[in-house]
Amino acid sequence: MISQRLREAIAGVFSEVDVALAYQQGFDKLHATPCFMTMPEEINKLIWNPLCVHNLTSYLPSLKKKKVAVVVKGCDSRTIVQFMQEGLINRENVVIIGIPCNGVISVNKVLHETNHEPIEDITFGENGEITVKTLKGEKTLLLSDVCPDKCKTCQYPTPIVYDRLVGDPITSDKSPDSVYADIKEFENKTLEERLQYWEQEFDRCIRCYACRNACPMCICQDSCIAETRDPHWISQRATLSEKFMFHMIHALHLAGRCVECGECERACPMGIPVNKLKRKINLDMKELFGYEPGIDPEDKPPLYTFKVDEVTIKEHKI
Amino acid sequence: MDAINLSSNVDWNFIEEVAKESGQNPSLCYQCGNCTAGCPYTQYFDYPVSQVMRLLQAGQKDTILNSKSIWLCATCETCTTRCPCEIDVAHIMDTLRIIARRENRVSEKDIKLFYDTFLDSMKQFGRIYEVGILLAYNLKSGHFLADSDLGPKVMSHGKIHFFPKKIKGRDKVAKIFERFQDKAKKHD
Amino acid sequence: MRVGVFICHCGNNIAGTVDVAKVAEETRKLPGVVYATTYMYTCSEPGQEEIKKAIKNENLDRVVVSACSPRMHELTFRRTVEKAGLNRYFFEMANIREHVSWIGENKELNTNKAIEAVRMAVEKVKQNKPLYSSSFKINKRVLVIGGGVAGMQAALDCADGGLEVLLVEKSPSVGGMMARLDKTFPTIDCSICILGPKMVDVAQHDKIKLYAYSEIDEIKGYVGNYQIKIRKKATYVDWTKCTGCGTCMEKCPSKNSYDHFNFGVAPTRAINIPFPQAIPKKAKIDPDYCRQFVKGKCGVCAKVCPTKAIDYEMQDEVITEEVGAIIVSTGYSLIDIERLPEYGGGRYPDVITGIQYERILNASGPTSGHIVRPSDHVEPKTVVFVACAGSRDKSIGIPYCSNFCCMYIAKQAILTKDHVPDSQSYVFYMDIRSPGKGYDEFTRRAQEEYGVKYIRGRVSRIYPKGNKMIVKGADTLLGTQVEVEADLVVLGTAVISNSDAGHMAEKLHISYDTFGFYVESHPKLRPVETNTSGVFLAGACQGPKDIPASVCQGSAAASKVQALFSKDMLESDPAVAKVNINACVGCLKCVKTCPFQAIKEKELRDGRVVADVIETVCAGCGVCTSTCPCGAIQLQHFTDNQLLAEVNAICLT
Amino acid sequence: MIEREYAYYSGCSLEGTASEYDASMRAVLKELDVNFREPDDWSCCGSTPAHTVNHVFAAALAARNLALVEKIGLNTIITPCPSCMMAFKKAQHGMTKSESFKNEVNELLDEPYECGVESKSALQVMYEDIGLDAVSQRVTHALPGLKVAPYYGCILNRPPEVAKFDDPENPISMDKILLSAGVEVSDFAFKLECCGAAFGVVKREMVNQLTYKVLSMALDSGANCIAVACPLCQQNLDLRQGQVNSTTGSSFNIPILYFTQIIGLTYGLSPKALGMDKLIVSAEQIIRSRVTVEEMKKRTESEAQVKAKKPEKKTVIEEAKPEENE
Amino acid sequence: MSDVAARELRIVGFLCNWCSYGGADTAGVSRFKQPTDLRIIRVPCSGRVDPLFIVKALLNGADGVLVSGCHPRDCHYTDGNFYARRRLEMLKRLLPFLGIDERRFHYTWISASEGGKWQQTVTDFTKRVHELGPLHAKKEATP
Repeated sequence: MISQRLREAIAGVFSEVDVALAYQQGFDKLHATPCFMTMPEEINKLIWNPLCVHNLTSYLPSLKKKKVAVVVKGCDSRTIVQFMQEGLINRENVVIIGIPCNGVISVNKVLHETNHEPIEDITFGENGEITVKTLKGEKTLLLSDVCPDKCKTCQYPTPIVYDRLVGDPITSDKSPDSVYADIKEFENKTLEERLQYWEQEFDRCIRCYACRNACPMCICQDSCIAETRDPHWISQRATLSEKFMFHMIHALHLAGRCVECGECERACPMGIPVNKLKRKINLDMKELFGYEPGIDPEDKPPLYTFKVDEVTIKEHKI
Repeated sequence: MDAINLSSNVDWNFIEEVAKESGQNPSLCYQCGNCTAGCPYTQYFDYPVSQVMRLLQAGQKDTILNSKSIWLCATCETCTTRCPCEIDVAHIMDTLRIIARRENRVSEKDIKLFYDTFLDSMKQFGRIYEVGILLAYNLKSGHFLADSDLGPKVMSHGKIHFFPKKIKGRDKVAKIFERFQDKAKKHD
Repeated sequence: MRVGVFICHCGNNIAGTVDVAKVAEETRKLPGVVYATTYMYTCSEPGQEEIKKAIKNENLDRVVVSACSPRMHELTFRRTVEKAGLNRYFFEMANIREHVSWIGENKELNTNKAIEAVRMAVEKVKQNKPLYSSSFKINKRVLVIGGGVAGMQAALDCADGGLEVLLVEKSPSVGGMMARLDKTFPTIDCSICILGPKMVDVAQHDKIKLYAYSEIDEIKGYVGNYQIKIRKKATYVDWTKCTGCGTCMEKCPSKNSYDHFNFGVAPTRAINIPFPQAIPKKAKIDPDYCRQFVKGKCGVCAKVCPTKAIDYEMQDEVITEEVGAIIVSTGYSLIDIERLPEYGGGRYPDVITGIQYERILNASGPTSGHIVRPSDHVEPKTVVFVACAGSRDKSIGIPYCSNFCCMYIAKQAILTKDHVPDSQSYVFYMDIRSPGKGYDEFTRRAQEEYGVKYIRGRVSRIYPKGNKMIVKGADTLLGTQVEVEADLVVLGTAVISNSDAGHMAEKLHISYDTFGFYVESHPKLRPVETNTSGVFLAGACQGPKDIPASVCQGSAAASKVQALFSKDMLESDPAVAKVNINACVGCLKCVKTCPFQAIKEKELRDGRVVADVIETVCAGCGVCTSTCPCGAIQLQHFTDNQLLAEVNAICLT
Repeated sequence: MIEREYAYYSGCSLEGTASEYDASMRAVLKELDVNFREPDDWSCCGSTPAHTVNHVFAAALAARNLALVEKIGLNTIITPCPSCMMAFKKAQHGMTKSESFKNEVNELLDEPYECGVESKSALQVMYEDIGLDAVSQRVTHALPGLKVAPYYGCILNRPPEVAKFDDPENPISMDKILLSAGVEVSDFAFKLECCGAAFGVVKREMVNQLTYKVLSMALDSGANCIAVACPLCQQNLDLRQGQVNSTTGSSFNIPILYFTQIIGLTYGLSPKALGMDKLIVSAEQIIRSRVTVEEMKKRTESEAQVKAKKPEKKTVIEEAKPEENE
Repeated sequence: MSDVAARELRIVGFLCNWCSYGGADTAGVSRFKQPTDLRIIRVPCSGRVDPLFIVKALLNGADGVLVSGCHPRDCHYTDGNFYARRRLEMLKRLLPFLGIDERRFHYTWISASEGGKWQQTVTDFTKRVHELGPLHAKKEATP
């Protein structure tokens, strides 16, 4: 069983590190939660199943000076690569325990399937079937029906970087074209429809900053210009234009850096498609500069570099 | 030449008209004389082409439209090719001919007559019948013997055919003439 | 906050199309503005006094002048407010002349635009912070790029003033175009006789270090502290050993090398000293023609050289030097005759360029000063000069006048008559441009005393007929076509910038115009400065100009350098980037993007890593500020808040 | 060799006084394996006379023919006559440059022209598409003693922004084509000088004088024949050569050949097929001088042998003489 | 004033000090007439232009934004406009995704000597923004 092998793997590196990051059971059956382990006996708390949705690498920059072991899924590993590109972690201080992943669940989608009944128990079968027990009875769901959207087009089920791999590597069976299919489809809408869409979405924003706080690449944290007065980019007024502006700040600060882990959307209490703008920019970065964030540690984020002759950028005429 | 009163005797509209119809800006000309220098017809012109340009800048409509020069230009494009100011001079000459024709002030009647005969032939047959044009021109112009010395040479070498080639779509060609004339009338 | 606003009439320049009184009236309504007035000429001395008085009387702490472009008078007014006791950065300008009154036709719209421009400036100035310069040491050496007459003049003036000078010349000898000329107009002085002594002075001056046959590879740094990489190109002759005896040149079997100095009038040897008066007088091998290089065997020069100076293995050498200022005097080129196909495009040997004719006239030239035509070496009796061969010709992209052709053509026509008394010269011209001292008299003399026939009109074509060249032109004054049967035709070819002028400008960070000529700071008032502080211009690299103008500019550039170096320390521009260490999260993206490597990482005592700006290296571009996600690094005087204040002043109204 | 198919527009002159241009053109194109089709029921291009009436009208007369080419699915038209070609190129230029001009032109037409046809002179097709190598490969015969002045005429490549072919001041395409057929050419300064043909009938004396200049310049250049690519030039220089002689008191007797006739001769085509008999100034001598390439080779070899017998001047590899060193 | 405001749209221009601001000055000195809608903000370098300024302007009332810097390779600060080019291109592609017509934003390179090009750019861009009309007509009234 993977959980057991994972415990063994962490136990094996425990002496080298100050802290190990993994998952433990959360406040109820439906939730896992990150655990920070500093003592060997804590290893038994550790679990591994499709409830382990969090991107644990988010904690790495704040632990830059510590030796850390961290459990990563394929998608999470891209964050580490991006950190390496941007010099935000010391790779030698991190022991990466990789787990090939067939997909996690979206808690919201499960609750939706069970009509928001309190979950008594949840078990995971071998072939992606999920049995959910509520007071009203049992229901079997398919992982592919209740996974987050990012899992449906996942190209990197096996971590890109790791020191130990627990489980056998998996190769993606999803078409690369599917990754941005939703973005391209959105572009079929008229300008008016698009503007209306974003205005509706952003109008619901309550500016709780959960998306920002969950984002592993949002490195500014307390210095975020959405809240400072010097510089004073936006006011605290709850107008649409200020909310819109906040999301633009978030999107543009992640331009060419977003690893599409989806933590922002998972964290958003209002269900705003926060990741969509960043993914649109990623698509452009790929077309313009052949760049994909979090893939090659030697790459440079495209907006922090340039070429003297940009073949793909044509001069615009009026 | 008489003194030109630049306060009263300048036709600004004419400058505009030529500029608009030719798409060329006469003010670009700085009178270097390159057009005149290269023009094969300068010696036959009453005003060399650079002076035609100057007259145009000075709004001297009558002098220009009455000149022989505009009709003696063969559109050989030398002036246009060499103009340092990138003016399509030949096109301006072309435009001046069109205006002169439109205003019925053709100084070189024979040239116009030849052109008209050519166009008549075209309208009639769809193609050009060289012998017919020559004969018709000679008749209308009164120069009965123009190029008659060439006749025997041409005949003996079998260079001509004695009947015009008529095309099937000659009505379509004629229609182009008619539509154009209708349109021109409407504009008047 | 107490902002005072001064709205300038600029005579009628602004007041003619902007209702300045209304601008003042609306400005008074802006929050923070306590004083607004209009003035006829704000930049005049009484105008500046008005500002000082108002600062005192109204107790102003911020000043806005709404007038011309800040590129024109920002510095003037900064000094004014400073004299009145304010920090010079508590000042802003609203450009309502170049950007409003001169370009808009509707007075109402102009006035509205001017009001908004003032509002933007007021909003910005309210965000301004006092800034203070720090000072840094200057390296008092000067680099002169290009050893023509302008560059030599600049180098000598600097050196005579006690400065150390590096003179870098691309070709093997200094002297430039002037060294090729026979005589100079309008005095008919022998060109090399007046230039030669200067060339010798350059060589012998103990303050001047000459790098001949060298080019600039790289320029780094800023005013006062430049690092220069100079590439000494391989000459294949060890110049420390070469005595300039010329034996190698005599014996060299490769006799058909292109002679760059003589513009190909006659061939030269593959190893050569470019001309008898060359400085330095050293030989150099042209590897494109040298048999040792082309065929791999010969070695004649190595055998005959008495000092064993020949070194076929020689490589380019790159030397690093440090200077505090740079004078650019890279000169000009002439258009290739191939671009004039109607004049034969180079197919006819007896259609030559003015500079080639200069070499033919020259006593030390390939024909020893005997005028003969290239095709058959016969003395020409009829010589035709064609002015504006390529100049003032939009169709080949040269709409400008080349400045000195009219004059040298008159000179060459006079010299032709001197050399060949029974000759007749013709000059085809469009306008005679001779505005210098004694210049017009000179062109008159050519006609009156030397009988040169001036024909007002362009030449349309030149073609050969028998052993004559037929020049077909117009005499527009007569209104006819004219033809001359010439023995020799001399084209006054257009002056153009050097083909590598753009690359050089990019290395220097100075601007150049569409034609590749370098752009001065102000066309009237700052003719030798560039927009890059510490870089000055001299000579025809800035635009076609004749010898006296080039010499003037050389001296002017030298005096600018002297003025710059008259202080031991320079004040730095305080409008540089500054890090708020409390906000900086140490992501160091700014370090990655800074074009000047002016940002380093710094560890604070609590162990946090933050960015740190090296003030003297920072050039103030602000790339870091637009890179920083948390707004922690701010370009002073152009901070986010200052620019946002302007954006908001436009949009949120 | 070249796969593409062209349209071919002979034009009115080539049906009449310039039938030998048409015949030789077709023969040479056939030799070069060029596929071409003629648009059905073409009409006159409008030429210079139409341009004195109105630009839209002139363009419409030309565009009618271009539309016919479009209709038969071709996109390049070979136009032997420069006057027709210029009418087409000007219509094309005006209609692609300005949408409103295009609409005005199409209003006069029954079937609109969509600007999809490029007109090329025969020279342009041979020089750019077929290539000089292909031109020279077919050569079987030489024309010893012939020196040709290549005469392009005024509008074959001017104005440059409309013609978009060859140099507007010193064209070389015909020179190169003739040279690759093994024909000697002279450096002819009046390659482009207008011969005045447009006024042939109306201004006889003027035209005779212009023609005189062209003919005498050709002789000056050492040529004994003029090659042309324009039916009007040919007619003017050939047919009117007698008039020139009587007007100016000269005695020219220069054969004026279409360049296709000369190429045809080097390809071994029969003089009849090339319409040599239609020339007014006889080209009999040129025809008679024709020999096969092999024969020519023999001749040159034997000449070389004769030369070789003469003692050759000794070439000494001398050391460089000292140059004057002032 | 309201009459004036009705005739004009709000166009914000970010011009680098060394080239484009100078080019606009050159146009002024040459008296090259231009529409009056544009308001110019002087920045040291196009590399200083954070795309967020453009977004801010467009969200807060601007109908068009124009950014102009030195020609590539000719930047007073060597590389500033190279960074600008990438960032501005990114924004140009993002705007339509947000439902904002990308034609409302133009970036270009104009040197200090190109007064004519500046005039042409301002004239054409202003014309285009007018063709597109006001951006904020249908939106909430800005506070």
